[in-house]
Amino acid sequence: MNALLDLGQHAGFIWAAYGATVIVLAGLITWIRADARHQLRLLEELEAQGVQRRSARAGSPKANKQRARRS
Amino acid sequence: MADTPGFFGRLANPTFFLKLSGAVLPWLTGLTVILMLVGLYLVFFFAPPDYQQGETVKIMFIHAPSAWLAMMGYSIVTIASIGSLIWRHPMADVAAKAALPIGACFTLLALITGSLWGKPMWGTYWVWDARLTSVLILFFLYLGLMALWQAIEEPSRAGRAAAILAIVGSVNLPIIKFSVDWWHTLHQPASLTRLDAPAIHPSILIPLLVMMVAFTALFFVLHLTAMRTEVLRRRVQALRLTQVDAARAGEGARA
Amino acid sequence: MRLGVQDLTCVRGGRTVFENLSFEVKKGSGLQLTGANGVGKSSLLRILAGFLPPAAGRITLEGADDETPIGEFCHYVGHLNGVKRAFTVRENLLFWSEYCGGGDIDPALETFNLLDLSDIPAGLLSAGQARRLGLARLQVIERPLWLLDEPSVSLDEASRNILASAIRNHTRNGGLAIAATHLPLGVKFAHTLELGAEAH
Amino acid sequence: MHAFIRLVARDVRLTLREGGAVSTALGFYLVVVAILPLGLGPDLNLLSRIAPGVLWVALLLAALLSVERIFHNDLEDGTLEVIALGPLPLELVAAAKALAHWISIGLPLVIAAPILALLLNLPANAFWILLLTMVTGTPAISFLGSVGAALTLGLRRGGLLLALLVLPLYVPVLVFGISAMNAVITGPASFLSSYLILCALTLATVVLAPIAAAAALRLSLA
Repeated sequence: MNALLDLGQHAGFIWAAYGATVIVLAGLITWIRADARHQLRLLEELEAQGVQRRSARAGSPKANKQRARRS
Repeated sequence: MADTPGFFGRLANPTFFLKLSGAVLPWLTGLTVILMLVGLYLVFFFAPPDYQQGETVKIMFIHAPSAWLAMMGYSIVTIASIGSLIWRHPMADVAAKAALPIGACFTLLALITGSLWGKPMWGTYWVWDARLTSVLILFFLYLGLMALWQAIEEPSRAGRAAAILAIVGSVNLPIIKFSVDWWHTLHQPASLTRLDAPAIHPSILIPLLVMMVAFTALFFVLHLTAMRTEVLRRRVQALRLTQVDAARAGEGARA
Repeated sequence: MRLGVQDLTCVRGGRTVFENLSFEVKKGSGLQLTGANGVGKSSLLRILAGFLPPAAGRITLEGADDETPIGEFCHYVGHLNGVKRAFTVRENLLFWSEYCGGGDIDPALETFNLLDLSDIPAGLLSAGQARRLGLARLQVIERPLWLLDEPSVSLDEASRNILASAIRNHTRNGGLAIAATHLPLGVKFAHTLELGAEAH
Repeated sequence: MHAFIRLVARDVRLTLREGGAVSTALGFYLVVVAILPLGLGPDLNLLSRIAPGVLWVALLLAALLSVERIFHNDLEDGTLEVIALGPLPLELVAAAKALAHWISIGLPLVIAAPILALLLNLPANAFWILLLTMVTGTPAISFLGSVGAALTLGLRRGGLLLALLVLPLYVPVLVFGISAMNAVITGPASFLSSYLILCALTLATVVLAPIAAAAALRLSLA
């Protein structure tokens, strides 16, 4: 563990650089995971309310063919 | 889009992408963690101090990967933008939007570690070194893209507008790099040492390579996760639209 | 000149506005688009004009070579008049005539009775007068296909008759006209297309 | 080609008739150049050393201020839709409007530059080079600005976003414009090399920018 101690007189900057990296990356990782969980929760809530996705519904027989009615 | 059966064709289908990325992510995350630990061990216990800079060379082990990911991130955004504009690949917008915040963070890291590295070497936190200045301008391009994404509500228009800007930015980036180098040599006081990686002795090269791969793996873990979230966000949006339509149809029927 | 539309699908803002729409408009006839608001009347007109790319389907304009986009064969009259407030009435029409290669502007000024206003900056015109100036360019520049989106809005009774007779002349000389409108235009359209008619 | 000239002439006439745009840009240019010495102190040799930089950066900001209106007014009153259906492809329409902006606003700013240079005690031999580099560089500023204007068309506070998008792209023009000027004033590097690169930048921008601007216009017309 002695290598950790004698980082020369600029040890402060080395730790500052690594510290900043850890902080920024940790922030990025938590934000991305939080965003993922949030969207997942929203999706489950919506699907719980029985809102069907169009591609799920598109299979339904009533293909809404649009007929031009001439009057 | 022609349903090219090739890999990219099937990747166009979000559910296939979710299945594929779901399988890859755990392994990739595990690999990233291992690489990070090995890298850090090598950096702190194996790499010798540089004859000139002493221990501060350790900052290079995170500055170089961050700068590399800043550039790689922007190339991913550019490739995805070309995919979105020319081949109208549905997942291209998702890939571009997901890569932006991650690329911007690594650019920010490159700037922070670069200036912290500069202080012991030149006594000032920010020296208008040619490469650091280019990375700074790259950071502005990232901010511009993210701001454009947020400024336009409608996702498909936002995607295409950001794709156009990304391509314009990528055409300009080498020109900006060239002009900043030109500008730097113009105002270069002879004594200033360049921010070069010191002599690549194997004992420094190996930890550097390990850290590079570790950071790149981390980038892709984050990028894949962000893309999955983006797919879910679009599904939530689609579901909400069908909810609105169903409600409107309901009102129509009652009115 | 015959306009053919096959299986047109329009997606806007992630939402399918209409699907598999097919119709045709023969030479010298008009088509009226009806249907509730938001059912896609304006979107259909904007697709025909070439502003909005359709999600699927084909649009053909027989009698026109294929390279030039359909946009150069049609007039699109939207909710905005396309009038520069800083220019006078005459300057506005003069620019359209010179830019799009139209004819003399005086007959158009006369039909849309703007002659006595011709030297007044368009910014001072009333809504109805500005709307008439916007419609005057239909006569200045000869285009076979007219796409009219609520053309009679802010027009008084007299102006509406002017518009109606302009449309009638246009279709009589073999032109095509597609109009989306709630208010009656005073023109008997050969066909009507009800959008959003399929049962929900 | 006739329609192109017609469109450029119309836009120039429109800007001059409304007048406001030109005077605001000139006024802004004057204020920025006048305020800096107040900030940096009246020391004339300092001012003369930074004069090229101040004049160029202030010009960039003044042009940026006025670039937003290239498409905005025409979209608002519906003329853009009619022009889009005209004989010219959208790329040439974008080029015509950017060219009109350069003629009606870029050039007046360039003409004003030497006058403002007096405020900053620009060395006497630098006046002609100031005009030359600015005349060569400002088309690139208008054309790049038109891409930003097309991208931020119809957005609520598009002006600020426009500045963020376009300023990084102005860096090469700024760098080579000023290095050409410094080559004449202080003189180590050769003037011609910087100036020729500046010409190349402007030519490339004039050709490529309308393509991007037209693609962005199609989005806001949809």
